[in-house]
Amino acid sequence: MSNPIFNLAVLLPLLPFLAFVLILLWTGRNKRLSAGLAVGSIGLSWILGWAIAIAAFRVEGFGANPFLAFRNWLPTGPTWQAFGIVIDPLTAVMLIMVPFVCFLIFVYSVGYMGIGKPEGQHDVRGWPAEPGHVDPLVSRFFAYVALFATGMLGLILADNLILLFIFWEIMGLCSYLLIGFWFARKYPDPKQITPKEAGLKAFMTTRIGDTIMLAGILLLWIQTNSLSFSEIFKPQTLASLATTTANLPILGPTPWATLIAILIFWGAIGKSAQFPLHVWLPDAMEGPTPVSALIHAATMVSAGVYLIIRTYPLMQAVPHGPALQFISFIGAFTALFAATIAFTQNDIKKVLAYSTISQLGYMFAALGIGAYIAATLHLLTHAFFKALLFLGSGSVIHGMEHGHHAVGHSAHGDTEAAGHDEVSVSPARFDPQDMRNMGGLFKRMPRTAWTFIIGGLALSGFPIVTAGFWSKDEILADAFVNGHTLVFVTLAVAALLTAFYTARQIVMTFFGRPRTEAAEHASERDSIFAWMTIPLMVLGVFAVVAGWVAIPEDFPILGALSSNPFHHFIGGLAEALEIEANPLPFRLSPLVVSLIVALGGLLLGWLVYRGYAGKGAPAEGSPLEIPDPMARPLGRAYTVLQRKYYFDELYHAVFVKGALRLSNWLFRVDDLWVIDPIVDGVGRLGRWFSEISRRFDTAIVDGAVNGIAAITNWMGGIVRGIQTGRVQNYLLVGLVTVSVLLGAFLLLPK
Amino acid sequence: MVPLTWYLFLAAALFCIGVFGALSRRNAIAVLMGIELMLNAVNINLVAFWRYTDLGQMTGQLFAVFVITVAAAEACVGLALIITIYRQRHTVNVEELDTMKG
Amino acid sequence: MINYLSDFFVNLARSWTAWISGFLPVWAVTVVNYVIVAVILVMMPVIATLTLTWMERKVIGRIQNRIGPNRVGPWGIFQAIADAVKMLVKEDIVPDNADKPVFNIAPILIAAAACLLWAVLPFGRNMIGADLNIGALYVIAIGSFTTVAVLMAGWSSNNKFALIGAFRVVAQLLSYEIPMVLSVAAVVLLVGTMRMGQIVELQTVPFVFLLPTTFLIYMLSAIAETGRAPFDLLEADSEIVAGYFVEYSGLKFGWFYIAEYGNLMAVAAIATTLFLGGWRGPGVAAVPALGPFYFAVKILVIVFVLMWIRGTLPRFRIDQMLGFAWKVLVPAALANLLWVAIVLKLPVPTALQWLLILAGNLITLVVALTLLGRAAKQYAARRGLVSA
Amino acid sequence: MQQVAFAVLSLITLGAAIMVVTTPSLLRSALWLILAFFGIAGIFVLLNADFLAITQILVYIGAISTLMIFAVMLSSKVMDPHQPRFNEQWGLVGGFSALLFVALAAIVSRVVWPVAQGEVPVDTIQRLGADFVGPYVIPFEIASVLLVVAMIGAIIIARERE
Repeated sequence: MSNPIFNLAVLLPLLPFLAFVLILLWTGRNKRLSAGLAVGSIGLSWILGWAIAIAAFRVEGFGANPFLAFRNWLPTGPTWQAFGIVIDPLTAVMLIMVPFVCFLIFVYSVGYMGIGKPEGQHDVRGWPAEPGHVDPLVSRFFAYVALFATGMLGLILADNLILLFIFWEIMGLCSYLLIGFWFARKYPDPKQITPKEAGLKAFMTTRIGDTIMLAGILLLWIQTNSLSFSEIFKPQTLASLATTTANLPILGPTPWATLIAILIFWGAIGKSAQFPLHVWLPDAMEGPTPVSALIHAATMVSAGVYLIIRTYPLMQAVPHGPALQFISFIGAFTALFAATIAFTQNDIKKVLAYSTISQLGYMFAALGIGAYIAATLHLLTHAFFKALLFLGSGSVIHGMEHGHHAVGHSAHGDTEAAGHDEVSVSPARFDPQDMRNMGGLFKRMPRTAWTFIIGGLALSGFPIVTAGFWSKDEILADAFVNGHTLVFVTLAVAALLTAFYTARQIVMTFFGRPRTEAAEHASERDSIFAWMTIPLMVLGVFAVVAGWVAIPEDFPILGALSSNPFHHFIGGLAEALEIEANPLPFRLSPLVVSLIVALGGLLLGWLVYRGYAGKGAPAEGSPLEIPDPMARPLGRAYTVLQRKYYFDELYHAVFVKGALRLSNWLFRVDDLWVIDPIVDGVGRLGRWFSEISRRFDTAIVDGAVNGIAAITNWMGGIVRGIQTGRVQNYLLVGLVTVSVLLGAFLLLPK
Repeated sequence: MVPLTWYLFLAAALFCIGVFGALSRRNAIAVLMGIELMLNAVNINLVAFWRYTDLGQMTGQLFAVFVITVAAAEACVGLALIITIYRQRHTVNVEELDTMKG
Repeated sequence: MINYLSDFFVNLARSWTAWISGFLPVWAVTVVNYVIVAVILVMMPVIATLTLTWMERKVIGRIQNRIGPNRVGPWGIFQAIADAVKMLVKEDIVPDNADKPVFNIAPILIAAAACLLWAVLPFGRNMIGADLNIGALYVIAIGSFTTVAVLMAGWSSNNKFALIGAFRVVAQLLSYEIPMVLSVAAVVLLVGTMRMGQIVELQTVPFVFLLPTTFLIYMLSAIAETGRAPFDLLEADSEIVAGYFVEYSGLKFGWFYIAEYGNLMAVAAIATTLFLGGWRGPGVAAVPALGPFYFAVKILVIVFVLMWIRGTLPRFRIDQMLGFAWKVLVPAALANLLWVAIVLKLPVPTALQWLLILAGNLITLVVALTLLGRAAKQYAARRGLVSA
Repeated sequence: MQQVAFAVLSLITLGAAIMVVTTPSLLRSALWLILAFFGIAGIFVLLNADFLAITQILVYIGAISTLMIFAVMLSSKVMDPHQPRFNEQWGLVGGFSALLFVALAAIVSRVVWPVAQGEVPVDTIQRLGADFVGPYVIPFEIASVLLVVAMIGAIIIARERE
């Protein structure tokens, strides 16, 4: 069965890593070459990855006997940690998505980073370049993304948790580096978070999750003496994990499986920005847009979901146990919660960020209710259309900047600010990401607009054609059929909101009349857009067709056309792992619901924002003053949502401020009640003492001190005699020791 | 047939002579010579043990070869050092090379 | 009778042994035979000197358009004898504050080294002093031992010229030993043994046809090892009167003389053994007694070529010479060695292997020559010797 | 027969070694060193380690001794034979090395060595080579690296600094 090509899988992570090393060590000077290396390497991995995946599809009953190859490398007490790769249906489908999206996004970044453009005169390292100039640190950028690709590919190939964790952390590092890629950037208003801080925030937040996850992994290893999936997922191992219990302080006896599962899930919460740890993802948008698309939409954040899918047997070791409930709760809640925030945001990328969070929540909810295959499908489709959306937004932003540049005043108040600071404090700074500055871009950037709209429809699950519909419908149906009503309702509402804010975004951005000069002059005629829009179109195609591989068989009409290959392929794995994933019986109600929410949401959004968009630029003042049509009906709730439920403020108050206050308090206590009295008393005492000590001093202390010094000197004089600095003397000591010892050893009685 | 112990005695004597030379000569080159003698003594032991214990495997000779290799490296670096020192301090007298004196 | 003659030397030895073992104990027979063989081998350098000096002077004379020695005996054959007599009767001078013991030992050692070389050379089938299983290595070792003797001579005679000569020797001999070893190693690799006897036995095709470049490298380094023109810097008469043995006279000088010609013949003999198939030749299988003659003839041919070279080429400059050793010979020899090693591992018939080896050698040769030519052009251009 | 050979060789070796450490003139002691090396080579031959014997001659006499003589010559100006050849601790060293020898000899004579008589295989050299590229390939590689490093280091150390 094992097709020889599988052995090449090791190359998948190695190729980008090679590019990373080469760029970092040698070709850093040559921007074109570096970019070429990165794109070329990932291109190769893409071809290889698809070859492997297709070979995998060919194999019959692949799920039952996947391809394994490993070599021991890390001795851990009695056992070994293997450096191994596994290729099973899950990996195969991931291999369809990951290298491909990576490749497209790399190509996109070639345009986005302005490869082949002249160097800007007053471009500063660590600032975004002027429009139409190449980024000064672009080689570094490509090195980082290449390393990231290594991490992601390694993650999906890893056959054991420790290896997975290693690549997981590599990705974390890359995310930190790339979010903070414009590390020197500063904004006029000090409240706004800078890329540096954002990177730090992301790193710290995910650290929390990762630490807990590591704890889980270690516990697992202690329990099973192994971390390789094939070992852990043996039925008897899982059974023992499910039966043996740990005594927790409050919860009382808990099955190890549950405990470990929840601990590991926390890692996913951190990486996939789920509810308690979601705060980092929106700020991560400070990074370059391709990064947002690659890391914070398509691959890394979904790695959390992948982790849960990968370890699903462990998660459901206790059937419908608290672990799954926890997962589904977190997921469903996040889905709704993030969606509500999303439709009040004005930053085009922030909206997408929150929608990402909510979509990930979707997947977790699906996993929580056992919709294993549906979650996998949604993971794939979402990767495609969300990457598409982000790239589209990046294109829009570039278009806006070009327009702004064309108008004349600098699109980059901050760029010169690097040179002379007083400019950077100039309050009015044009924000090319703010949707309120856009409008009417449809005519000016048709390619971007079309692809973006396709992505948007897919995201909101526009019926039948788009990929999003099939995955979402699957999830909803699953929730409904298996009677998780609460989850079903939540997700339905979330879907409604999703459709709504997608419509809002599209309308605000592309329709109506331009609200600013920049939007008026925005264009995608610059050469870089060739690089940027082609990936958009390709992704657009996939955002539509990706769902068609998974049309349920008993879906009216269409079901007859396809035999739902996806379900069978993953299903093979599922039953190999004893996960029950039978094709659902067709029900009308969930379908109707999803149709209603999708279409209704879109329609609603269009109706609400049509007027807003139609107004165009205000007579006087900036378009930012125009109130959002939703603001009046929602009232205070609107602000609450816009401030993201004050979570940043909350965390800041609780954790940051808390620490500060505590230290402050301690300081006061110290100062008022302890130190001062002592100080005074000491002062008085001191004056009195010193009087005595002065006499004492001159007479005795000085003598003593000098005496000690003299003694030291004298002894040192003796000792330094040994340190002749002649090697032969030292060797002599050795000789004496050896011979004397030997002699003694011989003379002494046995 | 010569008994093994003779070789061992020879090696011991050679080693001690080498030690004496290495520790008592004033000239750095002479010191190196002493060291070479010690290494050779070691070689004799290795080969003798090879010959008298395990003819089945070549370990003894192998190690002797390694020792010779190391000796060559050591000699070339040592002599290079000596030449440099001679150039800079105009002496190869070990006693005068005590800049590390405490 | 015929078949006695056919393997004359071996049979002679056999019958001789049989005869003396009639009235001598076994150990004594061994000793006597050893002594006889030793004497024969020690005689070789002397014979070499006596013949080759005359030959050389004739050849050089011809090359320089002279007649050469022609007074003593017919065609001056006995010139060498005359010189020997002259040397013997000369006064033996030992310079003041020379390091006398060393001064006296040095020539003996050199001559001894020259003799020792002959111990492992097969004159014919079963005609070899001692067929050591490390013959090839032994040859190299003895060659390296010469260095020390020369050094002793140069140092002990307490003379600037001698000392400089000695330094040059060390530089030269040490540098040229390496390509020599590498080229010998290539042959050893090819036959898979270091026994000189076997090397000849297995040499169905003279290796010079397989390893021409290696042969060339060996010959060049051999000339350098014997310190003959164009590598005769250690006795560059015009620069440092006679190099390390400037202070020697009389018999000791004779020793050096013997050593020089002994070495000359020895390297020729080694080249013959390693590359020209030693005593092999038409009809040897039938008449083994022919072996020594083939051997001698091949040696003489090589010696003649060496003399030819000496008569033709000017002397190298020291830096150029060392540069040549390190930058040309060593890399080329290494390349050959590697290539041979690789080819021998290839799973192809022997004939094909040999073809490959030959091809590799030729390629190495061409590459080396092209690079050399380019370097020479650049050098000349830099020095303004030619209008580049 | 062998005993005699051994006696002669060891006498040569030890005598030469003693001369090495005692001769005032460095060049002489270098020459004595060579003699000692020869003796040791002979010992190796007695031990049926021909390859090692030749290697000994090749490396120690051909290379190391030559280097030493070279160094002696280069630094010969500063060495006047009149100044003492030993440092002031030589008496102590002598005594203790003597003690060391006694101790070692005692050990050698006390321990019962597990001597296994056996015929020396004929193909020692082949097996040596096989072992070098077989089980001992890593030490072999490391040794070669060491040599390269030493060579480069020596060149860098001894180079004239402008």
